[in-house]
Amino acid sequence: MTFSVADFAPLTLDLALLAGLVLVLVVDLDRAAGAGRVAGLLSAAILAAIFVASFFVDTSGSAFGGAYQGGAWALFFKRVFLFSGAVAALGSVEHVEARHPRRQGEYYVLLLASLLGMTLLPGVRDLILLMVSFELMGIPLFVLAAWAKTDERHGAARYAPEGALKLYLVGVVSTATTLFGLSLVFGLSGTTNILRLGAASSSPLLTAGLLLMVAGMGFKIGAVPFHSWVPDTYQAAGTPFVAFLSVAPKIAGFAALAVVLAIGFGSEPAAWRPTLIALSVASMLLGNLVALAQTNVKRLLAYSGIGQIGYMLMAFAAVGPGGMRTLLFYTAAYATTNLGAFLVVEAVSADGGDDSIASFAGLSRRSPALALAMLLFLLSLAGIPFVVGFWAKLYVFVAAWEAGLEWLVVLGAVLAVVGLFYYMQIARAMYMVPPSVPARVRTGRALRAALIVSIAGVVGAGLAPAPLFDDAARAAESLAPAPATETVARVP
Amino acid sequence: MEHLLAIIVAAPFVAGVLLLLVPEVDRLMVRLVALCGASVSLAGSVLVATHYDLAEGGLQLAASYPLVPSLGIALRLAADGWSVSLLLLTGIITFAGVLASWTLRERSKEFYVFLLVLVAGVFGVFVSQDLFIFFLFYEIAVLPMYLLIGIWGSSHAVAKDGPFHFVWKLFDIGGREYAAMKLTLMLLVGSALILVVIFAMYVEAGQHTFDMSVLGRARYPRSMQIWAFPLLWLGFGSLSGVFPFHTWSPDGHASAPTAVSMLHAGVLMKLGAFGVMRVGMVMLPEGAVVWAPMVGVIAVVNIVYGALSAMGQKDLKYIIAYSSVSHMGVVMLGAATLTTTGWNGAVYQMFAHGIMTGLFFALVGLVYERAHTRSVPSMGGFGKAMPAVAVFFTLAGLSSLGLPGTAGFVAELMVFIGAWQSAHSWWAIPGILGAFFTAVYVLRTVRMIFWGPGPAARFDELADARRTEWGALVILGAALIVFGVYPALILDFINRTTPHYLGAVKELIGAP
Amino acid sequence: MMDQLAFGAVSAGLLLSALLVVSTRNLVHAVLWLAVTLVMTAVLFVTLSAPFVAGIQILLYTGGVITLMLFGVMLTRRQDGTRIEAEVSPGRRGPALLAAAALFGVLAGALSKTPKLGATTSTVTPTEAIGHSFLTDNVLAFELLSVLLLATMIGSIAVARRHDHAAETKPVGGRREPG
Amino acid sequence: MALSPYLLLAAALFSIGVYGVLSRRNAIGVLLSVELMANAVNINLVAFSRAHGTALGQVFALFSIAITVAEVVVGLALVILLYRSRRDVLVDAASDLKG
Amino acid sequence: MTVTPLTLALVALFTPLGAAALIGAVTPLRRRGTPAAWLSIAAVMVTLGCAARLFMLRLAQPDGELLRTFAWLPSGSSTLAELGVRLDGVSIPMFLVLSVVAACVQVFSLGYMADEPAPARGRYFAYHSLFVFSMGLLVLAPNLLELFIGWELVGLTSYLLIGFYYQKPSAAQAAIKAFWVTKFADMAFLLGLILLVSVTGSFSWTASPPAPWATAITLLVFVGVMGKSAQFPLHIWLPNAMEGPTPVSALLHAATMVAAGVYLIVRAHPLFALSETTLAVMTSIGAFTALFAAVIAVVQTDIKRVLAYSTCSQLGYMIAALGAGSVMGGYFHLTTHACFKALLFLGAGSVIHAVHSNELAHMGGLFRRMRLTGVTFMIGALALAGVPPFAGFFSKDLILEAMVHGERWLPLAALLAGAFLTALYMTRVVWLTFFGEPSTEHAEHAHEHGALMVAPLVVLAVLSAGAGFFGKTLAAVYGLEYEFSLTPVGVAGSALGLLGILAGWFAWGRPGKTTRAFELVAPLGTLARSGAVNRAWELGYRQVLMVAAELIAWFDRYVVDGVMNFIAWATLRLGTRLRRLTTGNAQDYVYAVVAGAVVIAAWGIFG
Repeated sequence: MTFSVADFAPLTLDLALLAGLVLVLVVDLDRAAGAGRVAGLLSAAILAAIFVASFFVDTSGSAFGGAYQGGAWALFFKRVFLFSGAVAALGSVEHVEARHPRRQGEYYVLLLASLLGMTLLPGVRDLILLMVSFELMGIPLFVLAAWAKTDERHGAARYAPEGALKLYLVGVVSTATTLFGLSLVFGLSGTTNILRLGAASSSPLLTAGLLLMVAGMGFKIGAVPFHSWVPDTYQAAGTPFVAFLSVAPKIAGFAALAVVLAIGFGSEPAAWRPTLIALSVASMLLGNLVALAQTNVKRLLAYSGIGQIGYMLMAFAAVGPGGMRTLLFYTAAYATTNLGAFLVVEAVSADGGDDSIASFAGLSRRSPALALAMLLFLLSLAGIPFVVGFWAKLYVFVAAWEAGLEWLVVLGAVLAVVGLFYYMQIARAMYMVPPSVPARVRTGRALRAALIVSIAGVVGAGLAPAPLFDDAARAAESLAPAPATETVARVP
Repeated sequence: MEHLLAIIVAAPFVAGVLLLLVPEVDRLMVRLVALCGASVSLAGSVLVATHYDLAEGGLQLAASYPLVPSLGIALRLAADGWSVSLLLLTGIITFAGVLASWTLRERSKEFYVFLLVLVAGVFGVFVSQDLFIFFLFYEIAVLPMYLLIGIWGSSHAVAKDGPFHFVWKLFDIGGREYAAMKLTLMLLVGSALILVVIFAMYVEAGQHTFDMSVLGRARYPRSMQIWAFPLLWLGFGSLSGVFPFHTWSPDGHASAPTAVSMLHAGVLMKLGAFGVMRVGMVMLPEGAVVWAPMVGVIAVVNIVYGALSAMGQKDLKYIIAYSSVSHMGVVMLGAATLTTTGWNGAVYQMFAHGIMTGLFFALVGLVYERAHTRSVPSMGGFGKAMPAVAVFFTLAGLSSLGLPGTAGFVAELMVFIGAWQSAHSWWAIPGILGAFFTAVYVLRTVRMIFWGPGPAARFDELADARRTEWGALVILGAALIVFGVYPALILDFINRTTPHYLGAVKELIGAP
Repeated sequence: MMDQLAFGAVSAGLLLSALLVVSTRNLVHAVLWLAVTLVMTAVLFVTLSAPFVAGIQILLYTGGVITLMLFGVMLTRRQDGTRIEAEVSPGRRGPALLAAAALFGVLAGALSKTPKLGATTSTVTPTEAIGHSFLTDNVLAFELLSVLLLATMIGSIAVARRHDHAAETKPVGGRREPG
Repeated sequence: MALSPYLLLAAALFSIGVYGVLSRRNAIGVLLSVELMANAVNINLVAFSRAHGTALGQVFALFSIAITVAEVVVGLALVILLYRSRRDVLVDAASDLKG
Repeated sequence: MTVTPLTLALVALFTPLGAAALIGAVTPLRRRGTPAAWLSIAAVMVTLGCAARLFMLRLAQPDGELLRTFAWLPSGSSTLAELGVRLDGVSIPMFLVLSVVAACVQVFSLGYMADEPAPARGRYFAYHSLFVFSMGLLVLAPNLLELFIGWELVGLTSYLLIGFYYQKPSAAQAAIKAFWVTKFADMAFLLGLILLVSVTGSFSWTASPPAPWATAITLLVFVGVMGKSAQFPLHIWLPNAMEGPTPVSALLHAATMVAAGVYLIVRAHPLFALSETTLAVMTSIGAFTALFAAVIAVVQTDIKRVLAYSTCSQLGYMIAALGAGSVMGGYFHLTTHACFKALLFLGAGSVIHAVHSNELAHMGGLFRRMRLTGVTFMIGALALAGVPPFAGFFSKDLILEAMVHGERWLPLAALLAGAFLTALYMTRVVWLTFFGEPSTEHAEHAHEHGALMVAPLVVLAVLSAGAGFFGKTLAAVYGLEYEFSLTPVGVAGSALGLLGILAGWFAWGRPGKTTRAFELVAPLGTLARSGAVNRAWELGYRQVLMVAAELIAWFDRYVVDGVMNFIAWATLRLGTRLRRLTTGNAQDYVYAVVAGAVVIAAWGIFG
């Protein structure tokens, strides 16, 4: 089998990203040419450009003998990743410049490398390619998690190796588990083509392989019980990176899960659906409950994120186009919201805060705009009307209800209220507690720009969710024919 | 006229946005803008009342603005007779509320912004004909409460006692933030239940629209109605103070600033009852028929229990808050009767209690502001220093105990007649007993605050109502009497709508 | 028959050495036992007619990984330096055993419940086929792998290098003096 | 020869690796155990390759080996970093972050 | 220009309301006091004029009725309740009585309240005007609902007027006590109304509900009457109500408001007549109250309290009469009683105004100093005692006859005993007030207070003396049969009255015998002072209602709300506990991953 230039067409955006990576690398190597924040701004610009280009470039079609499949589905994820990457890169500029002036270029190169892995993932239709892009996404993250190794503020340097190591250890064990499952699935179906996996006759061993894969990917999305690294790593790592870590890889994890489960084994959801439901319940419960007891905003957001993953899993478990488009919408909503929330944390901690809820005290009087931004992000996370998170939760509930998961909807709805409690702890600090330092929070220009973009996403999609939803619906439909809802076994 | 309802809903919101542009220091301008927003809505509400064609009945002034076509969500606004009366109530209370909080000092701009947003939500609920938008507005009406109480509220100490005394270690019971949080969480748990049922209805109807008229026509299976109705009742009921989910109300009202208490007890609690009736009973009639006995019994518990609780309070705001719990029981009792008279009474009671409790809280705010205490036993003889306050307080009290000539009487009379005509005649007896208990605690309160020798020397700041406060008091007081003497002013609207909504229920229970 | 015998011997060695990897007290010994395991695996690959993979296994793993590991052990030895131990926390053994046994039980159970898996064939895959596969079907993955390795390299160096510690304690604004 | 014994072997090796990961205190010891797990994957892949009679499994295994090596490299870097910051590499000692 | 009766009625009704509203709303008017008083009096004069004109018209044409109503509360396509005006033989005389007494009292008040601060006077007259309107509404009501509305409104004015001296704690207490007790009774009334409308579909007293319902409805309504007309055991508020200004006692708590219960029964007699049980209950309670209250009146030391118990007692007579089926008896006595009891109260007011005390012990020897008051008061006393030919004799005679006629022997005995006691306590009051020696400085210097206070006394005295002769006229207006005839029981009644006067004179009339007289009634005094009924109610209020309220308040705060707090607490605690799962040890994290994978896989394979 040979390939031609035409094979690269669906990969235009990814190749552009690769080129961008090389460009940043080159610029960084030539330090005299003016390193500094250039690498960051350049990365952000590259990502933004590719994001914009994604609206004009036709990336549909299949490539490399079906190993890669472009189209609306992949494009939707790509945009989410590019958006997250751009905002995170922009939000990192001042942080990296101030704290890791000697390691700026590497930071962005690794970020872009990880992003490259992600942007490929949703279009992957080949197990080997899946494995490689999954790892390409993952390995740079291990490294970036340790980036704060020299940052002496609030003990970051002491925590960074620990946080990174935890991410790494849980990560490699999960990867090994995934690969072990992958090897079984591959072996029993005799093909690496994901589209043909479903054709294999089902057997307990195949189920075991499949579920081991799910378990391994559960690490990436941070679902309970594969979540434990999340709060520790978030707390230890640099906040702008955490903003990225908290959204993009998780969404990529969902993309990978979707590729394997919905595309590969879409014909027999009964094999994996109960697992997803169980993970969803566990994640929503544990995430929301433990978040209640947090005093560190990053840890709080970490646990809240675990809870959010539970909702996404609920959408996934709703199966069918209804569930999938909901999942897509939720991921986009979650991305812009969580990025924004962490960037506000960065803004506050960059100016003397220590990530504790207490450091948000009186923010509404110190920097009203920042406080309002945080409030909007929190409301969105809590699922309150007129910000995008509300629609996300709403669609999830509708989809889950239609899929016969009424009880899960009730649980989710009640836990959403629990969630509101801890989000409000931050809102309370911002609006009701007098500030300990009266000074305005100084926020870097790049960070401010990143925040504005996030806010625009949260509010824009909150006021007019239809375009985003239609996009998600198109993406979900373009996925390989998913099983009709009727065939879905109702879970008792 | 086509956009009249939209204007009513939007006016407070627009005023809120405009407020953001007004500098905080220009306090008069802040207030004027807020008052303008309230006035436009009030005027609009009156216009709705005058333009509503009673002969034609049904939904009028309909307007629809598409929002999320993929889910069948549109901003469908229309007014029925119930809406007309409740719009008027909201308009009046809002207007009076802005006037009553004129003297607020701290962060007044933000206060009005949140207040107006809340008001927009309330108006929205009453005219929404799209279930989803209904819920959305409901949330908008509930959420600003957190900040309004948390920031501008007041705290008080609650003695540590009882079997659950250990919770004091974790919660600042009686604190304004505690109150705000409790209120928000309890109401949002309710919202979660409502949301669940709304989805169930949406899915079950299978029309891919949230249009209430479409959803209302759908025939929901009995089994679904039987589980869905109590959820709705609990969900909306938590806002209307249904026992035992009323406990946010005393703390919330006690902590809330004046205008917020007015709006909350005066209008917001009605949203709950309105939801139970408009969504629960009208759209899920079988569920309503099955569960009416429970709704009625709990309502009766509310009436008597609330009144007795009020009697046992020493804090002025708690007294009024518990009286709201008791009076909302009357609304729910009227709803549970499933009779035309009872429903008329229930909606009328929403109106009457709204005005009355609005007046109450306005007065409580005045008294608190001047006396710096809410402890009733420590007061006395205030009537001498603040005669107008005493008069209006008495007037509100008389309405709350159902004295003829005030709106409260009309409402209670209809509810009790409805109760007797319902399948559970005995409900009327505890209902009436509750009215008597109200007389006991209200008059006792009046006596303790305003009568007797005094006031003591330490209450040297007592003063009668001033300028805008007069406005609030007179508007509300006059409304109490006008609508008590000539109830047809709004009862005609209510009565035009009730039989129509009650049709499905009556069909089920075989009533004429 | 010979196949089975060979397999039995190799797998016995494999498991034994693996067990020693996880149980020996001396970390250097553990690394060496891992080397044995990896070599035994390579032998197994040869019996499975995959000599190329076996070669890579020896090269990359035994040659690369083991060396790295030894370096790692050396670099991280305790400062007192007396014993290089692979401490096993006593409290963890039981639960760890339980988890491992349960995992094995599940996998073995799944295996036993799975009907006839068919036998291995005797077809020997030519090395060219592998190379061909790398450059055709999996070229994208192959290319990506290079990016992955590049990222690994950059990342590892960035993490492990020591020299930027002192420099970074006082921010320099990321800009060099011109000229 | 039947495929099952190979799979069983791989499963056993994988489980031993898991045991090691869970019981070793020294981070490098944990890394060694992870290697065992990865190795089990490779055995599976090569065995399946033989069963399928195609090169695909072997290709898969080669990719897997490469990835594992990359992981180990990063892992060692992190371990060294940990050592620099704490003067030990005990996994259970690095537990400042919790809750 | 011919004025229709309807116009007259509406003008009569709404002029006082307008006056009340005007005084209430126009602050300067109220603050000045005197203009407000004159406005109020002008209004009540208008009412009086209209009422008189209506009465004349009625005399001229005693048949038919005028009924004008409008729909008040709609319910579905039908009307739930109507309001309006009904002018007939029952309402017009009562309206006249009301306006006459009200006019007298307001004029009297002008003098009596002259010493009050001006704003307080403004308030006072506003209340009075409001009362005239409310009572007029009650009287002219075309159905029981409107009657109830008026009923409650007069209750309100009663509350306001009793609490007129609101800074005085006892007045404040008395006001709410009056309101609570009557409101308590009104709950039954309201329930009766609800039953009535539910059973018959209207609030009309001409509707005839089936027998058991009729009994239930009338009994419930009668409980309301017991409250308003101070019948045992709901009479406890009336003595306390004397805390109000004395003219108020005259108007509300003697002549008109308390008689509203009697008027209600007269009005709704078609309904009450449906139930023998109710009638029997009425007679029993009325007769018992007549005797019981008379007994207590004998030992009261406060002049107003004597009169208050006397009012209870006389209302008992009326109710007993109505229970025995004599509408005429009840109504006639109501009319005459309104005159002489208002007279007595105003007289008492005049005395109190002079001596600045309510206590009989602080009076004495006033006859010489306040001759006109003394004479008129004695006329009133004689009328009350049922001495011929004063008004009370005729009406009381009719009541006693009704008892005989209805063969209610036990009640008759009670009423006869009451007649004796009535004369006895009135003699006591008269003697202690007007004769003997002045016992205080104030009493020494007592004097009349000018025409404004005397004129109403004279008017009422004339009515008290002469009203009895107009029985036939009144009956004609009522549309009832009445022919005076002297019967044995009537003779016995007046004889007992005279006997009572004699006994009174023996007991208190002779100087120095007072002490022994008290010994004579000592057991009665013990009974009266123990206030057993009052205590029972107090106990119910303090020990039952208040304790229950506090308990429930505690329960709500610490148990119901406690449970809510506990749920929140438990959730937070759960969160804190679950937090420990994140131990910080990476191996535990890995363990979770492995365990999770094993469980998931095992569930998928074997589950």
